Amino acid sequence: QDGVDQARANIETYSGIPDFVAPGEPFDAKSCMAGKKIFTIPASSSIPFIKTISDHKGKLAAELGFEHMEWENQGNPTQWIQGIEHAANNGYDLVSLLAGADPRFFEPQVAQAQAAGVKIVTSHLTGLEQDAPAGVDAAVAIDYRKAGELMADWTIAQTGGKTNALVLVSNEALSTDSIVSGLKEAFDTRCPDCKYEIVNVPITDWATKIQPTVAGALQADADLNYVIPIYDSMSSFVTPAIAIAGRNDRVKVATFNGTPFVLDLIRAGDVEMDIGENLDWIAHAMLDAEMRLLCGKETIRDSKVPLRVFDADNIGEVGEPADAAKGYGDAYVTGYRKLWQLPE
Amino acid sequence: MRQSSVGYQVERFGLVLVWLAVIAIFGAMRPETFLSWSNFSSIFGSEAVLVIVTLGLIIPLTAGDFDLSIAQTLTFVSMLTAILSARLGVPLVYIIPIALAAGALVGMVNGTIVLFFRVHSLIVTLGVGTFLHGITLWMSDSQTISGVSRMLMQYVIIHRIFGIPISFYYAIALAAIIWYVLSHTAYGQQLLFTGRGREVGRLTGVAVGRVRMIAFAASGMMGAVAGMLYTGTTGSANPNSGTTLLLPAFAAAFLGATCIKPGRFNAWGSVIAVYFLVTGINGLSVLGFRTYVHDLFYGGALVLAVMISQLVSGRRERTL
Amino acid sequence: MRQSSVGYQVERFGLVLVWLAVIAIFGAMRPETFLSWSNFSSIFGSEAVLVIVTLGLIIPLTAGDFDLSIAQTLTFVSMLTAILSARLGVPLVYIIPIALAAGALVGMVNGTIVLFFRVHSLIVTLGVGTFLHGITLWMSDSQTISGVSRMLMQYVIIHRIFGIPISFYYAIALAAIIWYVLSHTAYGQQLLFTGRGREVGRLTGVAVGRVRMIAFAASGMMGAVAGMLYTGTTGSANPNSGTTLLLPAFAAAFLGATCIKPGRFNAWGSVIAVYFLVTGINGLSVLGFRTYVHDLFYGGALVLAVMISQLVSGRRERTL
Amino acid sequence: MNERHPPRLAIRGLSKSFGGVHALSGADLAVMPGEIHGLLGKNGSGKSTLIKILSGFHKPDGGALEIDGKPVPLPIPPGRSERIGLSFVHQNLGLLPEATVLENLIAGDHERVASWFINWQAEAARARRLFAEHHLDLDPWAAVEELTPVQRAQLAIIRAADRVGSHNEQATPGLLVLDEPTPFLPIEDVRELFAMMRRLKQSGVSIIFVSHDIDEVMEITDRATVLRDGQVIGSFETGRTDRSEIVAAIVGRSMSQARLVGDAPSGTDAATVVKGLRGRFVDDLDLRVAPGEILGLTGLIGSGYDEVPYLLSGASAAIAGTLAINGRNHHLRHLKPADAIAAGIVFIPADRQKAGLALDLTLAENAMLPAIVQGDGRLRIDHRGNRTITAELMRRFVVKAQSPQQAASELSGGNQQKLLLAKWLRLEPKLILLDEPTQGIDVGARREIYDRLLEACARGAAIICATSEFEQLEMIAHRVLVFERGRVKAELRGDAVAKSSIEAACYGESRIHASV
Ligand SMILES: Nc1ncnc2c1ncn2[C@@H]1O[C@H](COP(=O)(O)OP(=O)(O)OP(=O)(O)O)[C@@H](O)[C@H]1O
Ligand SMILES: Nc1ncnc2c1ncn2[C@@H]1O[C@H](COP(=O)(O)OP(=O)(O)OP(=O)(O)O)[C@@H](O)[C@H]1O
Ligand SMILES: [Mg+2]
Ligand SMILES: [Mg+2]
Repeated sequence: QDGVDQARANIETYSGIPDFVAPGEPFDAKSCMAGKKIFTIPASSSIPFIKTISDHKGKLAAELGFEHMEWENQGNPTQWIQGIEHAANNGYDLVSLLAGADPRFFEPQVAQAQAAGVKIVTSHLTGLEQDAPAGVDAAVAIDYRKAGELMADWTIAQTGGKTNALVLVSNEALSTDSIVSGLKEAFDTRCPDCKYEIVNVPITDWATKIQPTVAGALQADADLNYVIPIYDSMSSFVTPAIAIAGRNDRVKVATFNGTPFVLDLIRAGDVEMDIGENLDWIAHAMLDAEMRLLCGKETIRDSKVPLRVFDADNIGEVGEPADAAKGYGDAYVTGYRKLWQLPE
Repeated sequence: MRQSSVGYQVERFGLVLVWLAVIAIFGAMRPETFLSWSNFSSIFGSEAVLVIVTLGLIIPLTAGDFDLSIAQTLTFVSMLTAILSARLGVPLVYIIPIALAAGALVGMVNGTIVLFFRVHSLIVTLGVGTFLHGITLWMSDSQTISGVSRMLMQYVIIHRIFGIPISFYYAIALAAIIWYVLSHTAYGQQLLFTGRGREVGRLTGVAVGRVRMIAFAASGMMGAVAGMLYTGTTGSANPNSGTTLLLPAFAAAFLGATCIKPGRFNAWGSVIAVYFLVTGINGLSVLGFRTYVHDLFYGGALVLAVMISQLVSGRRERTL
Repeated sequence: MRQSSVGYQVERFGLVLVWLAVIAIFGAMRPETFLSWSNFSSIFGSEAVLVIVTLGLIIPLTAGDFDLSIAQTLTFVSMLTAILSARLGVPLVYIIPIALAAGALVGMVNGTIVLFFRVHSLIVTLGVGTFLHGITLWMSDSQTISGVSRMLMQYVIIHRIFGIPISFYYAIALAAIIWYVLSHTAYGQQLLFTGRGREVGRLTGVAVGRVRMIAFAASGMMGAVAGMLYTGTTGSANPNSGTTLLLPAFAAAFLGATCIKPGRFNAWGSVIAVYFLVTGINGLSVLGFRTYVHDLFYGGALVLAVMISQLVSGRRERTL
Repeated sequence: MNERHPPRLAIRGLSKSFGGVHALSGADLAVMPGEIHGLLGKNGSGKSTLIKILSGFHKPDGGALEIDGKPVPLPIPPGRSERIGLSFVHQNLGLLPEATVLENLIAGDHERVASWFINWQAEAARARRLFAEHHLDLDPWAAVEELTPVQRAQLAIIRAADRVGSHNEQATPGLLVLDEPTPFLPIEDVRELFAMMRRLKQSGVSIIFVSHDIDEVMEITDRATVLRDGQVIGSFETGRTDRSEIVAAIVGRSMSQARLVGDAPSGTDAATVVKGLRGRFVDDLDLRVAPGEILGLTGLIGSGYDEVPYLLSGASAAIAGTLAINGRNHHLRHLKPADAIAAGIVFIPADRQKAGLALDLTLAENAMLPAIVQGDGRLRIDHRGNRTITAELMRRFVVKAQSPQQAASELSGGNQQKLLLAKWLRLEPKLILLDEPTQGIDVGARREIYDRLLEACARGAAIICATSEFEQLEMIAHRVLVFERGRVKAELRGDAVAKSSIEAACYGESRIHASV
């Protein structure tokens, strides 16, 4: 039962309000950023999670007094390409590829922009252990591995080591590798007897394939007790499959991302646990790393953006309806202000 | 078309036979799980929304018009329902008429542009659908909205009859209505003439414009029903829900036109086509096949089914 | 059709005027960035793929067939190119014929099923496309494949003429070829007669079946060219690249049929339609409008453009 | 005609069946060089099928073909027939309405037009020369849909005539096949066409001429072959054969051609009265027609007589005018087809393939549509009952078909027309409007149609029949209005309703006011 205890302890650690950890030395952000321009290309402006980060970055930039532009797009690589060319043509110093605008989709344009003197950064794309893809200047990473571990740990802790899970992944997202390696490691080390099956569903097929996949798995295995969609937006299609099979009582959902509507689903009882990230915190952390790069400071890989486990017990802290920036305290706001040497 | 000939009956029920064959194959491979009642109830309960979208499509298709906007109508109404219910706390009894009216309105906008400006329905409904998607995104701020009244879910998937979620029975009831309207009412005949012989219909006193307008409005309302059921099924509304249903619904509509009443879009054929495809996908999932196999099955089954149907009917030339 | 009348010329060039108006409006709002040559070169270069897909579609559309599989052909060939180049190190000179042959093969499979079994092209190409998507997913293991030979990118986007990536010129060259074939060759005439009056076509000695088969093969090959350019543009291939291009390409094909040669699918009309729509989207991005505005613009522009075109032409009834 | 030459075209034992229907069974036909050869037969007797086999459209089940003594393998690949010297005007002309005149003119001209480069300017110039040669005023760039029916027919004929002979590898003058080109043509154009045919004949071209108009065939052809039920009944030298002999061969029994109606009914009560009718071509027309009366409208093409049925039935909108029927007054500007039907007015259009019947749908569905539109079975259609009624109608109107559940497309033209008549007469209308009711219909079927119309008259219906067939008017009209420039030029009644006097009225210089 060592493993189960370890898993419980892990979950315990990540259930409280996270502490602020400074990613690096303080620096005078305002003066060093004067006259510099940052350009953010979100993976898709119509994904609220990403759009929110991008908007918050814009607000911070305004406060710090430099120019920030968000390239509104609908998740189409052609639009990303137009964005990066726009940035290169209009004198931006840095392009931030935010949360899924994968530079492997347009390596040549990355190289061209770099040749024109623009720094290219991927933000919230890779896990800590993953290298910067496609020759970008820096990759500001998230502890996806930990998120994977936590999802596994949650199920181990809840079932007392009797997890029998269906894990839904999307291989084309870079972070998947990292999450899955964390998840596998947790199961291997803490619960070798736990059963889990990993099924890949490409992102564009979520709406059509998740539901039949889950329904089929539920039929094929009467003992299934967890579905782990590694990105919580998949839950929309997971919960009806469970409801239609009439297995709400025995099959639970544990997931990751902290998207507000999924947090609301915890309140409704359709989802058991969601590992959240504070979107405002991410905005601070990404901008922090990007400014450091422009200011010639040391390159940040670990953004130190914390994760928090939300379940029925602490879901009240996120507000109703859930707010993507609530439930993480506000130590980080003052923390970053100090780091950037802003007044008060 | 000798209605009594064996060949014609095989043609009519060919898809049903193929469906049974698929069930037999999967059943033989995994009898305990695949052939269980719970599995079938899950198959039947899961695709009610797709059935309704398909049924919605065949109405304008019969009149010779495409309604590509139905998927976006679904999304819009799904979002409207979620916002009214979860954010504004409007009770279900008011939501239903509002939603239906919204669907009918979209259909009437389509119809007006198609009829008054005489533009091909394909481009009009594509444009109106895209515009509507913009409105949906604006309305929802691109967010998925959950927290919908439990009552809606109660009336859609939680309540069950013979173990099958009630939404299935809604779909069947709508299929029955559309079957009846298309084949046993004056409107159905007028729709048919509008699609297959517009000038003939006009000269015989069919108000062709009104018939097409009603078809668009009906398809919009079917989209609205599908939207409400979608929200009821998932308990939430996301701003891209309908998009992925469009092509499968067209596939089912055309596949359905190869059976029961071959050569015409028809309600029961559509229902059978949807469940035939869904059964296959479910079987593959139960057997644990990788998801790319779903695509191979879906595409392959679609093409093979129509090919077989055409072979049975002696490769007859079809207008459709 | 008084070719010299002012009304007819307005109708022919109406979309161009609207396009210029859109440019003028955005230009007035953001002259330095929107009106820059670099912005236009970026628009022209990045949408070459969409132009080629649209051009591919109009060939079977002229013959009266839908090719819904073209998007999946693009994806498949894009993936094939990436795998051959990045994984197997096959040089470009071999990849190009292989890719074209693959595209033509897909087209011929479509054509064979449509023609031999006499099934509606809509359902056949939907089925074949879905099947092909399954193959693409299997081949790529659902991964994005990068690391494509530098040479391919060199010949697609790195090399520039007047600051515009060379892929734009490929698209224009293809448009010129298709324009020429459709309007100045016997095949183009046969295609037209096949699409608009199949019976008439056959009576005038058109080998309707062969004409349609060639149209499918040509559209498959255009899909293949688009696939190679996609890989060359992005330096990678992902298993879903084409999917999002299908509806915009259809929109552009139908919108393009309202100008230059109103009432017929035509190459230059398609090119103009694509660039009109993407110019608008680009302008909205430059101005920082929210994405829902993109949809509103896209849908609204589509519908308005065809409405205006119909008003100009006196709401003529169109077959198309 | 040189008898020692092998025939230009020799067909032996040609067979073709569609499903169970033997459209052609073992047909033989020989056409000599420089001969104009008539092809006659009832509707559905296989004439078009034979022709479509020659053009490569249909694949025959069996049979042999020789051209100038050389065997030609069947089926002929599509597009190849011109190379062996055959050129066609098909029954429906084979034109694409959306395309331009020029595009239609060069369509299928594989031999002359280079595949890889069409020089439109040069082609247009050539087309203008060609049109000028034949005194035609056609704009090469106009869309065919903007042409009048006559111009379309002329275009199709010129297209075929242009190619015959010039394309064939055998370097013989070739064979021109005309499948019912004349129903659309006014007399003067028929004469023009005949002149053209004679010119071609002079140059050695052989011609197959299909027509239901026996007088035309008698006039222009050297020999004629009669088909009945897919079999050759016989070949005749038209110069030495009596008209009635040919008619007997066609229908299988002899046919009278006498006038079928007597004096106009005298009862003037409850008449249909039209006042001040104005349309696109018709200008300020007044007319009245009494119950039981058949009023014929005719004139030269373009004189506007054929617009009247459209205006009176609401099929196209009138600019002004009223119609009084049954004591009710209708404003023709606002009359919709549905209102007209409700008022007891039915309209049988000439274009049965597009406007008369939905060819994909079944006979029962087509026949019962008017009843359904009027609210029969609004919420419950009695399909079984409808089939019974349709079967009964088919018996009454002698529609040859297998079952009421057959698709209308499977019927021959004549049977389609009879079904169409059944569809409308079943409503027992007060006023029947006809536009070319027997276009492309054989002698036998024609007579059946007349009988049905006369029955309706006897029941008290009034009939207005717009037609260009004077002979038809002679047979069935009580009274005839001859139109010129949208106005009535002459009114003929009683014994004046005769082919010759109608012709005289149409072509006459001055207004003829025939005696009362
Ligand atoms: N698609 C079809 N399927 C089955 N039978 C058909 C079909 N089309 C025609 N027939 C049958 O073939 C016969 C001849 O038809 P066709 O249309 O050639 O007649 P036609 O000689 O042109 O007569 P008409 O002068 O009346 O047009 C008819 O008996 C008809 O029922
Ligand atoms: N495509 C077809 N499919 C089935 N039957 C056909 C087809 N075409 C013709 N037929 C049948 O073949 C028979 C001969 O038709 P055909 O058209 O040769 O007659 P026709 O002598 O030309 O008559 P018409 O005087 O009306 O032109 C008809 O009974 C017709 O119904
Ligand atoms: Mg014929
Ligand atoms: Mg015929």
